[in-house]
Amino acid sequence: MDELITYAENTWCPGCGNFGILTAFKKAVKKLEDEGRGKKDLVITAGIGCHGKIFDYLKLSGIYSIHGRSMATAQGIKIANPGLRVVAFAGDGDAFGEGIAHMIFAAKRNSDITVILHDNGVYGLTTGQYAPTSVKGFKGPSTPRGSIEEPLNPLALMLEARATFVARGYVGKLDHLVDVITKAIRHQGFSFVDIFQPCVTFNNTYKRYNEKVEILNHIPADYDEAMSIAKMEDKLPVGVIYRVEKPVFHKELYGDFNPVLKKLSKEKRIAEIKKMLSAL
Amino acid sequence: MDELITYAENTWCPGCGNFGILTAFKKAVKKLEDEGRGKKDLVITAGIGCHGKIFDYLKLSGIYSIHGRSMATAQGIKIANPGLRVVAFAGDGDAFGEGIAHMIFAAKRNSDITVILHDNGVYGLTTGQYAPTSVKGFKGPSTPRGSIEEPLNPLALMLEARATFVARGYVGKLDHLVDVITKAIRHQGFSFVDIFQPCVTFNNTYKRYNEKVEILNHIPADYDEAMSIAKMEDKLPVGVIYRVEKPVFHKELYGDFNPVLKKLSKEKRIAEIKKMLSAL
Amino acid sequence: MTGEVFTFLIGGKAGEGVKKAGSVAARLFASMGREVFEMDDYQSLIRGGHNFSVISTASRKITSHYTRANLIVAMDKRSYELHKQDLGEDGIMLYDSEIKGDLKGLGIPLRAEAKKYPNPDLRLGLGAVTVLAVAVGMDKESLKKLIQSEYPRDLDINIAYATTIYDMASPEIGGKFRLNNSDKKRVIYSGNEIIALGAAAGGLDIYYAYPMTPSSSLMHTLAAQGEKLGIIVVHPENEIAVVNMAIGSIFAGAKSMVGSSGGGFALMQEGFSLAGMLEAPLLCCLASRPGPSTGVPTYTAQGDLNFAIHQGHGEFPRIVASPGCIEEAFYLTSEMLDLVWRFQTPGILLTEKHLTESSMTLDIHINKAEHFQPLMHYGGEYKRYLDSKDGIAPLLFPPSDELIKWNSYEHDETGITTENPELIAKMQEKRNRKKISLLNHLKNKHTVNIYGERGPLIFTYGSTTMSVREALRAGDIDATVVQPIYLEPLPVWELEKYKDKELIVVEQSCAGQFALLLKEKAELNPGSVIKKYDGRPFDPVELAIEIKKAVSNG
Amino acid sequence: MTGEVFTFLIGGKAGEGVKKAGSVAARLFASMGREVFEMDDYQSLIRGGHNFSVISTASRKITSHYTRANLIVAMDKRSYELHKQDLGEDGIMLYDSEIKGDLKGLGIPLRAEAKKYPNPDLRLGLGAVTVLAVAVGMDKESLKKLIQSEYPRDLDINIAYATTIYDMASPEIGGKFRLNNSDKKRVIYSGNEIIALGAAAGGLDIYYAYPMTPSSSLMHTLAAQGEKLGIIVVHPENEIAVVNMAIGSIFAGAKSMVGSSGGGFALMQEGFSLAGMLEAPLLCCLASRPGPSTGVPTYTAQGDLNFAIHQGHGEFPRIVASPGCIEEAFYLTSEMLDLVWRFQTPGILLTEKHLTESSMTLDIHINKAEHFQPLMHYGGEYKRYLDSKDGIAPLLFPPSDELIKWNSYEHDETGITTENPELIAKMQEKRNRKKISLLNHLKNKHTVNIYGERGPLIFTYGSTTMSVREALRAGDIDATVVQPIYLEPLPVWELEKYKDKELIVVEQSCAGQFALLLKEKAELNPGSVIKKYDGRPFDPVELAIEIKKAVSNG
Ligand SMILES: Cc1ncc(C[n+]2csc(CCOP(=O)(O)OP(=O)(O)O)c2C)c(N)n1
Ligand SMILES: Cc1ncc(C[n+]2csc(CCOP(=O)(O)OP(=O)(O)O)c2C)c(N)n1
Ligand code: SF4
Ligand code: SF4
Ligand SMILES: [Mg+2]
Ligand SMILES: [Mg+2]
Repeated sequence: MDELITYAENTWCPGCGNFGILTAFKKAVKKLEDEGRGKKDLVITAGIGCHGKIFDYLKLSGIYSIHGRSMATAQGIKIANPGLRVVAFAGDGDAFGEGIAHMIFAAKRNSDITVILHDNGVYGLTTGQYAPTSVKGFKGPSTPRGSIEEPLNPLALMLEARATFVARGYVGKLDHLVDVITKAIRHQGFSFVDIFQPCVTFNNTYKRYNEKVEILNHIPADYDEAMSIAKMEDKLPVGVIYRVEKPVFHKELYGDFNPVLKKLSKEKRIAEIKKMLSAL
Repeated sequence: MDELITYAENTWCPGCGNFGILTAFKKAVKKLEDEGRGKKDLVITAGIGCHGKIFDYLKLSGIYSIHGRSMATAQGIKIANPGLRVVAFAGDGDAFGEGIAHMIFAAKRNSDITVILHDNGVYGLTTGQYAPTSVKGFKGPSTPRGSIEEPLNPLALMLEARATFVARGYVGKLDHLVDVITKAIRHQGFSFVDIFQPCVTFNNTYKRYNEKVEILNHIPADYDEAMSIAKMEDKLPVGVIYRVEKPVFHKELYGDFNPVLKKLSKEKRIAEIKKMLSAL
Repeated sequence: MTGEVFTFLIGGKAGEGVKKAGSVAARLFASMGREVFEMDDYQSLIRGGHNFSVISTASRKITSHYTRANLIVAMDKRSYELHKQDLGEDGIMLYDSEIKGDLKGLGIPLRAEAKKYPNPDLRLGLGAVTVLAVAVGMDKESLKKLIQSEYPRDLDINIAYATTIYDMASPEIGGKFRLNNSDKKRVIYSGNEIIALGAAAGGLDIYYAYPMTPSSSLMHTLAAQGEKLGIIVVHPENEIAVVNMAIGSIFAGAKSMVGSSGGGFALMQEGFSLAGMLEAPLLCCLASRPGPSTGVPTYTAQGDLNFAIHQGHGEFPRIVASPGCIEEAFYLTSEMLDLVWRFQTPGILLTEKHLTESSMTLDIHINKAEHFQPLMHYGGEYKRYLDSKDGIAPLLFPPSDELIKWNSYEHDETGITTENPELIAKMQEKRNRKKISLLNHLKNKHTVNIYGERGPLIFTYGSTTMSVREALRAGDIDATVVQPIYLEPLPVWELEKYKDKELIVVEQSCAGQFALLLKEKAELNPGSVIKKYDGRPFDPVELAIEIKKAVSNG
Repeated sequence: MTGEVFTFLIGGKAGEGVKKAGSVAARLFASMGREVFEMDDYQSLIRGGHNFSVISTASRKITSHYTRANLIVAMDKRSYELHKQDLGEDGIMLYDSEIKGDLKGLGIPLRAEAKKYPNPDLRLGLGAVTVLAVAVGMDKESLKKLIQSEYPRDLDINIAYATTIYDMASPEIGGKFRLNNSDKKRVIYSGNEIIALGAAAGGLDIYYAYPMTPSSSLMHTLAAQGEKLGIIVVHPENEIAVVNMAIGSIFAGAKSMVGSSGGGFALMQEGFSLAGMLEAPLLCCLASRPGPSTGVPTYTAQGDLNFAIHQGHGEFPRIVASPGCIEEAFYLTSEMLDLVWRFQTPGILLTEKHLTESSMTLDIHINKAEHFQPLMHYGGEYKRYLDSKDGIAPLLFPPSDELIKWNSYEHDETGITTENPELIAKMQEKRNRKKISLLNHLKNKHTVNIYGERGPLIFTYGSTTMSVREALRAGDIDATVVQPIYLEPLPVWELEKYKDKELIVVEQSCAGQFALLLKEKAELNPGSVIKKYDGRPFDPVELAIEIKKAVSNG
């Protein structure tokens, strides 16, 4: 598996849930390769945060984007060359704070990308401020007396925004996580994987998740069931929560065209312009 | 009622739904005044778009903000002086395109402001491009072959984001609209009114709404009923769809303090700083 | 020299076909083989208020509309009142006969006749075009052809209506203004339309934008014409998505452009800086309107010059150029696409409402458009940020067996994040070196336009150049106009020769940003600065007077 | 002169208490009545990697850390390897005895002893502080007191652990570096801490921010201390909310400030321009790090100068000032609050990581802080945008019976939208006039710091001033340091006298933006520019050498 790793020094805290995501993702890439979906066509983007460091560690092409924008960047890549499979890594602050608009619209338009959410309920890299997914009362340096906001529910929001593939995983259930990621990447359309990723330094949730996480043994029958699973609180089911096939954005936009690979020849283009320029 | 109107020339298209919103809002202000909630404490903000022009027409203090930010501006006003009641006018492009993050977080933190959505399903002022609430297939100058995105559902999104007051009105049902706006402003916490506002020039929906809009004769029992009403498509119920009491943001932030009216005296402040500066 | 210029003005409420009538009038003149300049003045509203279009035409080159009109058609009272002062000597004021009051000129029952058909508002503009046709002596047959191509909806009604108006107006004004014809047939395009075509010629693949006046019509043009040209247009949720999507597309190998006005651009700054770090060839079209903030959306200004030059935090080479006329906008757009790809750094085509939304007769030589083939990596291990001598590393697009990493953090040559001091310094230098490469390249390029050979020196840039050039014609002034096309880097090498000269600067800014730029960067000495900052472009006659004043003071 | 400086360096992995130990060491020196400068070097990671803190102390004023250290404590191999070159003559290298290899210096069983207690990682920093205490000859009792106040958690364990280390180290290094004491007790604050207090002194009511290094600790300080000071801190969803909420709060009468670094600021530009149009007194604290884009988040640079000066589209007065030392940051923050409220226009306190996150002993005279009472409207009809002579209209806050309209569109005096050309021009002029009022005001203010009276002229600004001043001491150089506090408007009237002089510029930028600014705006002539752009602040000894070189070349 080492051919998926660069020379960059790994600087995640020992015990960080991100290691699990890295491992699971690499396994998923392998699995996809075995199916004939080569890693050559796979490109990645990442936001800024502890999660983003996965960009440096993975020997895959792509863009280390800016905070909150990895899913916008990813969509741009897909639009230019739909032959690429694009995976955007994002933090919870990244995707549901700074970049929430892009998440909602990526889902709404069924952009054919995969978003992997490193959901640690905290702004890790900036030293532990509360995040949009933090529980009310969370103490961080910007909220020393406890945060006063209720958390957002990423799964429910993505369902509401019309995502066509919504799943959840937990780094404490690695094989299952590999499976979920693999399915997400295989999905045609917008796929979203919310991964419970304990931050041992600022929000150590291993205990809570180990108690509450349960593997779903079926794909929910419909949207309503998916929504109710997304909103469970006593138990935290992981697995594919919703999946539906719908036309994907780039096909709706231009059918089988490919802006990079099927460019109009310079000659044809110039001929068209000439036509326009001669018409009065 | 003319004391609520400035000398600015009204430049909405004849027949525009915005006239109904202006009339209803003025009536609501009157009603609230009769209840003893004087218009002196009422300040308004607006985004940029046809809707925003209401700022110029209303003889009320406030900020004519920028595109997509009227609800952020409004929250800032409220935080500084919670004694003010703050109403943010927003367009659908404004609130659910450019400014969607602020909408979700205003709801999430239960900011005690009222957002009035001029929901015309189009970017009016910029000459008719599709909006986040436009139906799929909508033809505008940026989508001459029809928009390829499904619309967002403002009510459902606000419910999902934990808004504590969610309502819908229609300019074709004016008295009812007055009632809904009045209730929204009375509500303590984040209140959202989605107003069907036909744009006669670019998206004339009078016929559709006249056929489908129905006045709700009860407030739904709970969140789930609210959500299912929000998602109805054959009928479009108007009225208060959801209402719940929850702690409001500014009280959670600082209790009964008021940053503007209960400022620490300069002397006390300086004494505190001196204390800090003398501690080693 | 103004004598040979003929100006037509039509004013009315928004939504009554004024703009359309203006553009048909422009085409009418162009079809006579004349040169045309059209300026549309409209408010930020959809119906009502006051719109007007001014179309000036001449048998020689013309680069501005004139305020003083030969023929005015006022569709409503407000237009009459506002524009009666604009009527030139021997000019004719026509107004809709339903307008009440003590009016001078000739009433024409434009509305009354239109009411005989359904949707009367749709006819009014045609009525105005018809009286123009009458006044310039166009025969009915030619008018009919024009209607067929320009007002094809409800064609029969239109022809019937126009015929009535024609017959009514003929006895009064028939052939009052006979204009020279010629065989030369030129196209008419607005600035935004021609920027669209220039980008297409330069190889544009994808255009991203969120609507914002006066940039929106660039998106609309590309959306309408894109299918034919193989150009994709995407209008996403906001400007931040716009710029970040564009950067994603560039990574995948697509020539991508974004467009907006000041407020939308402000939101793109973080992305602009990202492009600087990634070394992504991002082209931005910034169409200015009076600011700050929302400002005056549908009017013109040059207040964003410094803002454009200093877009984005941190240090990286930026390219900013501004076309001096609509024709130049075509070539410059393709050239800017060439440059950003050549130097792998973001650039801005800076322009103004007065250029993007005005229209002009044009003579475009498509072969003069640039179409750069990017420097590509062939064989061997790939390093995205190879520390080459000129600072430029070859490109490679996915899919590839090589590792292609673009990184917003400071990075090593491969694109992996670094915090190493030597590497940080090296990469800062690498990017800085591209500035030198860019300068060297530009030194061999045409970077400054010079019109005229003698007389006082007038410096200007952007759309104001069109006003200045016409002012010289209008005022019969012999002067030399110097227009830097590039503003960042400013081609100081071309400007050196003006160092100790007296010069006059003309710009549409209150702070005089351009004059300061010339002073600060090129050490020039702007003696007098003629400024206008009320949102309106200069009128050539008035500007000529100001220039003359400046010359005699100087 | 370096002789009297004592430098302590501690290096180790992030999460092992290095930073904390550094700050305790600084306090230790300060408690001896000495002057202290502390610089923390850390990477963008939470645990692991390599962190170090350098604390230099002297009995005279000291404005920089020194690289060359007298005492080094290396907690891990990497620290040993990286810093062995930093050991000065007669310096002592201490390292954790678990580090393997061929090491020079003295092994101390910091880790081995710590392992005898739970959570050994929590002790390591204390171990380093203890050996420092031993080396400077602090007695056990004083050390115990220090531990009580600085390491109160697990106090007994800490004292036991420290006692063991103390006893082990004493025979080897006890009292090796006896330092002069004095009675003067000074506080130590970091730049961000002191900016927080300066803002408080200036009357801040609400602070809005979204975390971003190296600005975050300003938010953290205000969040922690806000309750006592009556200051509210809000951390919303993104920077765009930050700036727009702040503007809302200002409208309601609250003195509001926002803070971020380059990337976050880029996102605030539209709001900044909005503040310009609304005439909202918005104060922004921009803490720079190396860019462009994400850049190098935890290091220092001065690459955002032009970006700061030209924030926001359109034309309106901007105020940009940069403190030259941590002490000045206190006063300048209050002064900037004063200025933005006085002139009702947005301003930027521009600073760098090297100031915001370094710490220094300070002597603050709180009465010198500014605390402006805004010009208020009393009686009569209210016009928000009254076209007054100096461009400044009185303020009025809701609730009020008067109509208070702030408008992002161009507006009339009441604040109602206008598209009228005369009004547009008038309002542009009104805002432009505030620039003149501001200039006149600043002409009576202290806007440039000058250190020294003779010798070569050195121009610098911001945190680099601290480096330059210490370099002069380190190199025993007699020179005059000129530090413009204000960068926009640049106080050219104070700089005129340097016009034809030879001068040296020192700055932390690759493009040399400050030197260009001096050249372009003040027509100065920067003969040599000493630049550093690897993310690290200057070392005074090395900088002294460069200055000497520049002087002898000049
Ligand atoms: C525009 C902008 N604002 C702020 C930052 C600073 N910043 C870096 S990472 C981060 C948040 C990280 O939180 P999250 O996305 O949850 O990632 P995590 O570190 O928890 O993996 C922030 C605010 C930035 N880089 N850019
Ligand atoms: C940052 C920014 N982007 C774009 C615009 C241009 N703009 C003005 S109004 C508008 C959209 C209007 O749509 P909506 O909010 O639905 O309002 P409506 O006109 O339909 O009432 C846009 C895109 C702007 N003013 N600012
Ligand atoms: S701070 Fe948290 S998220 Fe970041 S590396 Fe450490 S454990 Fe992981
Ligand atoms: S364009 Fe539509 S929304 Fe705007 S004023 Fe006209 S009818 Fe109303
Ligand atoms: Mg996180
Ligand atoms: Mg709308």
